[in-house]
Amino acid sequence: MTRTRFGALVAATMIVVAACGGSSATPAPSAASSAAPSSAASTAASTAPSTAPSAAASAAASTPKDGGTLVAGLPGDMVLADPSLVSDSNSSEIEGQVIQGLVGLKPGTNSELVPVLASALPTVSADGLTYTFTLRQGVKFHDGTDFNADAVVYNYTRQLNAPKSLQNDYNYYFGAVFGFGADSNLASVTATDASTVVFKLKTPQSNFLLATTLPQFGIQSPTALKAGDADNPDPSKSPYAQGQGGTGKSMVGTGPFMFKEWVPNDHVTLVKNPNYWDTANAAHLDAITFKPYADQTAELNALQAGDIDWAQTISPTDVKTVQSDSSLQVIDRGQSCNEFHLSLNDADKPFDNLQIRQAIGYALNKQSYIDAFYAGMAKVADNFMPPSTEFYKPLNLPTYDPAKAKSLIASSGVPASQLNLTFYYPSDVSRPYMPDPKGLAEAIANDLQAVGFTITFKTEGWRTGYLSDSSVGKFPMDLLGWTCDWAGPDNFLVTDLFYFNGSKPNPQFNYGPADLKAAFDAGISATTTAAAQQAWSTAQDILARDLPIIPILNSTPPAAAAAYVQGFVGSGNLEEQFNTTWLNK
Amino acid sequence: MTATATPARRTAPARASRGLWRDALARLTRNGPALLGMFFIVVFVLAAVLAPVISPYDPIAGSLANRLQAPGTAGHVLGTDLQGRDELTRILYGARISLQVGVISVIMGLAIGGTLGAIAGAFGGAVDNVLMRMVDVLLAIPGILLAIGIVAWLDRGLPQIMLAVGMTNAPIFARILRGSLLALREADFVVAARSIGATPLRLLLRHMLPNALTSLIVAATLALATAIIDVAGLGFLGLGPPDPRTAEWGTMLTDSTKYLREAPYLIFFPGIAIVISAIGFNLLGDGLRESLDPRLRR
Amino acid sequence: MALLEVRDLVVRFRTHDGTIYAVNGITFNLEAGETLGLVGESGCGKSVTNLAIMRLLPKPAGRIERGSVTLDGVNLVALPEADVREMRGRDVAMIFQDPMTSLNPVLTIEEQMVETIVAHRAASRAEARKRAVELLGMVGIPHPETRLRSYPHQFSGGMRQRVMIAMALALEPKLLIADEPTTALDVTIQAQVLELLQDLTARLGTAVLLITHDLGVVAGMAERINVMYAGFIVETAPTPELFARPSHPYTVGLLHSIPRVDADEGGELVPIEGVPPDQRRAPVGCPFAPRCAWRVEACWTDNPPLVPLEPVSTVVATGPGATHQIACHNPPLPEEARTGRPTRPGFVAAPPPDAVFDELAVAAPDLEGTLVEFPTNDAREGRR
Amino acid sequence: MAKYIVRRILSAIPVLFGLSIVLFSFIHLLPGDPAAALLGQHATPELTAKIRQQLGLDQPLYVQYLQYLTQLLHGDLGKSVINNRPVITDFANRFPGTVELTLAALVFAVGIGIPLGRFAARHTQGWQDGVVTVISLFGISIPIFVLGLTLQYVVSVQLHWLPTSGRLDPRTTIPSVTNFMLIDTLLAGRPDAFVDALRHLILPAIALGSIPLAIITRITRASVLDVNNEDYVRTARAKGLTERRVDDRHIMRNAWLPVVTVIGLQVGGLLAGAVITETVFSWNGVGRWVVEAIQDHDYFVVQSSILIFAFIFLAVNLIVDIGYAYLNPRIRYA
Repeated sequence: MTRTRFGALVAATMIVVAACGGSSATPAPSAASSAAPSSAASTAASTAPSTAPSAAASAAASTPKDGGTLVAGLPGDMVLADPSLVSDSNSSEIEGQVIQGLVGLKPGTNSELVPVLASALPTVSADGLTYTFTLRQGVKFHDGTDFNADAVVYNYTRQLNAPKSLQNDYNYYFGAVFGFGADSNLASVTATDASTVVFKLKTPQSNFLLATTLPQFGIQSPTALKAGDADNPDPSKSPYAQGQGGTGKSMVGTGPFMFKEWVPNDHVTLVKNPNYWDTANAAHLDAITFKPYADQTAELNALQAGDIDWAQTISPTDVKTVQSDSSLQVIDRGQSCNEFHLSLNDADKPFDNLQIRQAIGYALNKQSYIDAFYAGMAKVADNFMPPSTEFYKPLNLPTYDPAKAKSLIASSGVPASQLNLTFYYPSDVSRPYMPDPKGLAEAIANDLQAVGFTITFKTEGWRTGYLSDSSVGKFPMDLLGWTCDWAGPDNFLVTDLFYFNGSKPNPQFNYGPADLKAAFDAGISATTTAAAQQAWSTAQDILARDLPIIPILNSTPPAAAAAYVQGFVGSGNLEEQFNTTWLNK
Repeated sequence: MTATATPARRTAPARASRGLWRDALARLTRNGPALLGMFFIVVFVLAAVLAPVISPYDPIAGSLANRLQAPGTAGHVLGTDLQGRDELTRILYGARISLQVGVISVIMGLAIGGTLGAIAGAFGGAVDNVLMRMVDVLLAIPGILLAIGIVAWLDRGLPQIMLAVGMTNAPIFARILRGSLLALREADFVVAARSIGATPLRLLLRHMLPNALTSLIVAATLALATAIIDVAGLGFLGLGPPDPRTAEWGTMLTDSTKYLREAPYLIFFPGIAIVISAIGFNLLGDGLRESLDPRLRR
Repeated sequence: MALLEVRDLVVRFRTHDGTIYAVNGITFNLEAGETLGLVGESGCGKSVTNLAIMRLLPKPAGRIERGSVTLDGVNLVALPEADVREMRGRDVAMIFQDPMTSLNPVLTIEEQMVETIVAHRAASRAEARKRAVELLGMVGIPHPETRLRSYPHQFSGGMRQRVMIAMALALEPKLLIADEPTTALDVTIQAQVLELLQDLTARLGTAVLLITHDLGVVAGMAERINVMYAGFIVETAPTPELFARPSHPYTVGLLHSIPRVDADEGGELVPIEGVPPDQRRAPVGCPFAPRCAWRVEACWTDNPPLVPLEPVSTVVATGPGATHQIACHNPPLPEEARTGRPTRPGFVAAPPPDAVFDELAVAAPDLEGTLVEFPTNDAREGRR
Repeated sequence: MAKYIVRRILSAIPVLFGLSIVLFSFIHLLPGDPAAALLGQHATPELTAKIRQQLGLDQPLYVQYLQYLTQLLHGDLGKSVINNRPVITDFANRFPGTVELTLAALVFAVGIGIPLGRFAARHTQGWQDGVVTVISLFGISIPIFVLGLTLQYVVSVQLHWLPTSGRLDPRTTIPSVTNFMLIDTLLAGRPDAFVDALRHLILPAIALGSIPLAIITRITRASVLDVNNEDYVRTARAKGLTERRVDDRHIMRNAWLPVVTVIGLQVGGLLAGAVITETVFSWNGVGRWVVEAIQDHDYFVVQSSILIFAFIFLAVNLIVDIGYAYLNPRIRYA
């Protein structure tokens, strides 16, 4: 969910391919052991979960008050007002308040499934190909029309048959998870009655349920979609996608908040849904306004000046400032659900040499980056995925040892002419896992120079060149990371890093031995937790053996808010719900 | 009668040999603000030239362990930056970049604008008309936008920045030179030279250009101030030199805004450096104009 | 009591380059209705004298250091600014050298004339306007009603000077100071304008202080002439007397430096060599000494006072019978005045004492490059 | 006068024409395949095809140019490569923000610069002139972003006197009618919101107006001193007019002229400065949008917005020249 469409485009094909490789009869959601299908009709966010680390935990102490407007700062603007057409985290965060799916993640967690518009988690057939959902009754869309099985069918069919011009650039996540039209792994979606929907897959797909928790698979009002010409092949011509007309005309879902207005580049305003179906978890706030702040300093300035009440991510180095300001609070998201690494293209010299890669691993003083740029709010990575991920194990990757790095370079036999490395960094961005890419790049370069490399810097704009060029392997060495969509090993090791396109490895790294592919296939198609454990463990060992890229750290990006903001539940994937949030003032 | 005139005659040669430049210099040395400006510039140039001599530190390599030492810490008068490098050293080397970028960009602007202006001013008529419309086209595009466009188009890098800043100044130089030359075409001494059969090229090179030069020198000095500010502006918009280690004041300042609260001095020092050097060139430019323009005697 | 009495007037300018000794103690009187010419080269202090009388010296550099200017018994030097302003235009009016620049280009003739009248008389705008039309007609401007609405640039130079005259005489002042009123005009127009000026001032009984470098102009108009040099009056006499018997070497030089139609055998052109003294130095000796062919030793050290040319019992200050006075240690003989050169056998102009020598170096500004268009305060104009 | 205006308008046409050629060349004359060159390393087959089609690259060059020109004349400025919206739509949405900011900066610069310049001219020998000179020197020498960031940090973050960024408190919603916040708030009958919009405007206007303020101050001072030396001012004084009248009517009426010209030229500087100011203050205007477009290599947005900026610059200077002519009878009645 962190990458924009360019980078993710290529990853798209992989998931399907990988899923197709699975042969097991009863796929289990690989990343969610606790998410076994259950008939217990628990509601989303019934209480603040004990597992959710929450600086706003004092919320529980006092009774929530209703009313008020929360002004929330995000790193960027919404792109389009239809979640099915967007892949960026800002649109998802905003639209996730308004539009709900059949299932969702338990607030504060990264992988615990709960039913939302389904009255319970679905029943899955023994062959893992048929999912049957029973829907909640009496739920209405924000335009007053009924939520029912037909609406679900309409929404999935709409994306399945998306116009060609939208398929790759817009309906990214649908393509990534299922594929389009005849090529789709989704064979059919049918309503057997008003409150029952049956999904049929062509091959088992273990990430089906976790993927559908994303807002991209949310259910929107068919009436409004049709009225707003939402399926226009050119979204710039669709009033629905452009957010025109206000409540009931655009971004029409079933959530605790309703869309009100979007002034591009300036703000998006949502208002409380007074008729929310889950009365126990209705919104406390009257309204939320999301404001884009490209620059974290500007965002913190706005927070300190009282222009905004909540900031999604602040620079970790500002945590002290916020803590020392009694009118503000830092919101610690607890578990990390991201990774930050130094990408190497193993097809390029000298990175084809294992000893050079290891030397780089030993050259980097990762803890010093954490101290300098993360205010300690990160852990040195000892894996290619964060510790909270299912099946994680420590891999004893190289740690800071410049002497060893030098001796590895010496013994590698790589000629000195190849020790000049071209190093790309993104010039205009800060990400939750890399708050200051430029500063980090300089520090890393400094460490590499210290052991005998020389560095030539190059840079690209994040949105335009960096992600796309990096993803197709144009950069020999660069900085990149990933915030999880869900906390499964497949989301990091495969989707993020080392997916295969057929038998070809991700061109970004050009690394993919056959044993790794076999391990991935086994993991995705595993039918038992033990089998999954075994497969993913093997995959991690292979990666540790080859050290194709250099993992650096896993961070816990802090949010900040005015002291009176209460009840907010943070989570490592940064896709948080605001219905529990209230203002104590 | 001849005898009575002798005293005046005897002093006359001395007077003639002083000439415009010596007069100007004499006036300049009496101009307090201009002297202050020159002082700033001398400090600036010395910093640029002597940076490696003055500072024992490496401007590029640092050590995170050493980072964010407050100003006044032993050995670090201005403290250390985010990478643990000595800030004073970075400021000194930054003068180097600013001087280099400023001077080369102004030379580029002079080369481009000067050529256009010289041709237009020397020939007049249709040539002038066409060239000046071209200059109008360039002038109609807001300066920094032109610079951003050029850098975005030609990719980031110091040479591109120099060209971009040079291009924003070129139309100004072209206009000034053209204006001077057109006026000079009708000036008595040029008409006189023409009437005794001086060739057009000789007229241009020998009689007109040296006289037009004064105004160009003033414009170029002022343009140095603008160049330093514009380069910093490009740095602020993220279009500075691609190597983040480059000690460019605008980029140093902008990168430090993330650490405004932790280390405000990392914004303050480059900011002061930019402002002081810009003030230096502005003061000198104003002073030069006043001393080179004999009409300006207030 | 004379209408205007200037007594020992000293004006200096304080500039960055030092003090400029512009007017160095001049004394003269002007009777009501009389026309007095003030003649000299540019920079001799005649215009400064005029500005001092009007109290319009550029502030704060120019200051009246000493002396008095009495108009109708009132000492203008000590007058409060508000009273001086009342006096200007009403009692004393001015016409300047360049009619092209003396009228405000962005205001109509009507606005400029009316404001003058309204400033001093409790007249309505309509009355003032009527008076303006009348005045324009008086100075010979055709269709005054319509021309009143014109802007200065729509008039020719001669017409503008007529407008200036009309404006100056609008309030029938007692004194009109005309500072080089015809210098900027074509020769044919000069005569017309002078005639008009003479005609109108005679009709209104206005006294005129005519400032010019052109002896030809004063010859026809002024009853009496003061010759000024370097801030001093060096010779004063009724016009016929001055032309008949020029007695100061400078006056002689002036007369010989202009071609004359009625030139007799001795009237060949003799230029005055050298340049006027640098007025940044306090005057020592006769200011004309360095250029003077008749100078004697004393001229270098001792500035001669203005005294009657021939001994008289009473000095007459004004009128056609005014006493001829000069300031000179060694006046040219009448014969020498005719030829323009000392003809006394064996006479050699006294050489300067060494001490004075160096002080004569005059730095004239080198004007090469003057035409160059300089970048404005902000060459950066709209950039950035 | 009418003739003059027509002549001035006609003289702007070749410049616009030349500009269209420059901007056309900007995209079409890149070596090799323009579409690929345009996208540089970022070329994907889909994007390349999209651009090739938009450019009509299969046509001969002059046909392409004529097509481009025809589109321009029909007000079709192309579409953003990034979000597919017509450039004119986004421009129209953001333009009022920039105009509001630019006008506010201009009001600040003129409103303070002219009195300051007159004040300095009146006290050329005193310390007052020195102070004004130093102020204007700093105004010219401080980069906008340095001043903007400083004001923002001190006034908003530390002192909480004014908001840090944006055009209106996000908690306030006002229907967008004209997109001019000051007007929309009044139309909505919300004086409180009007005051809020005004408060948001102050710091950006000061930051943006600082350079023109300095320049206008200097020009006004110089111009007043120049005019003060003119013969007609001496004439006016010799006529016995009050100093106030001499000042207002005779000096200022003339001193205005160069100031007006400079104000016109400042508009170019203000538009350029808006690019940076809007970035500092997260101001939703054209400037920030153009910077983003340039960074995104969204060439149609860049091409068209530069054309529009230049058009505005020329139009404003045309208006200024006409104003100048109006103020200056020598041109009005020429």
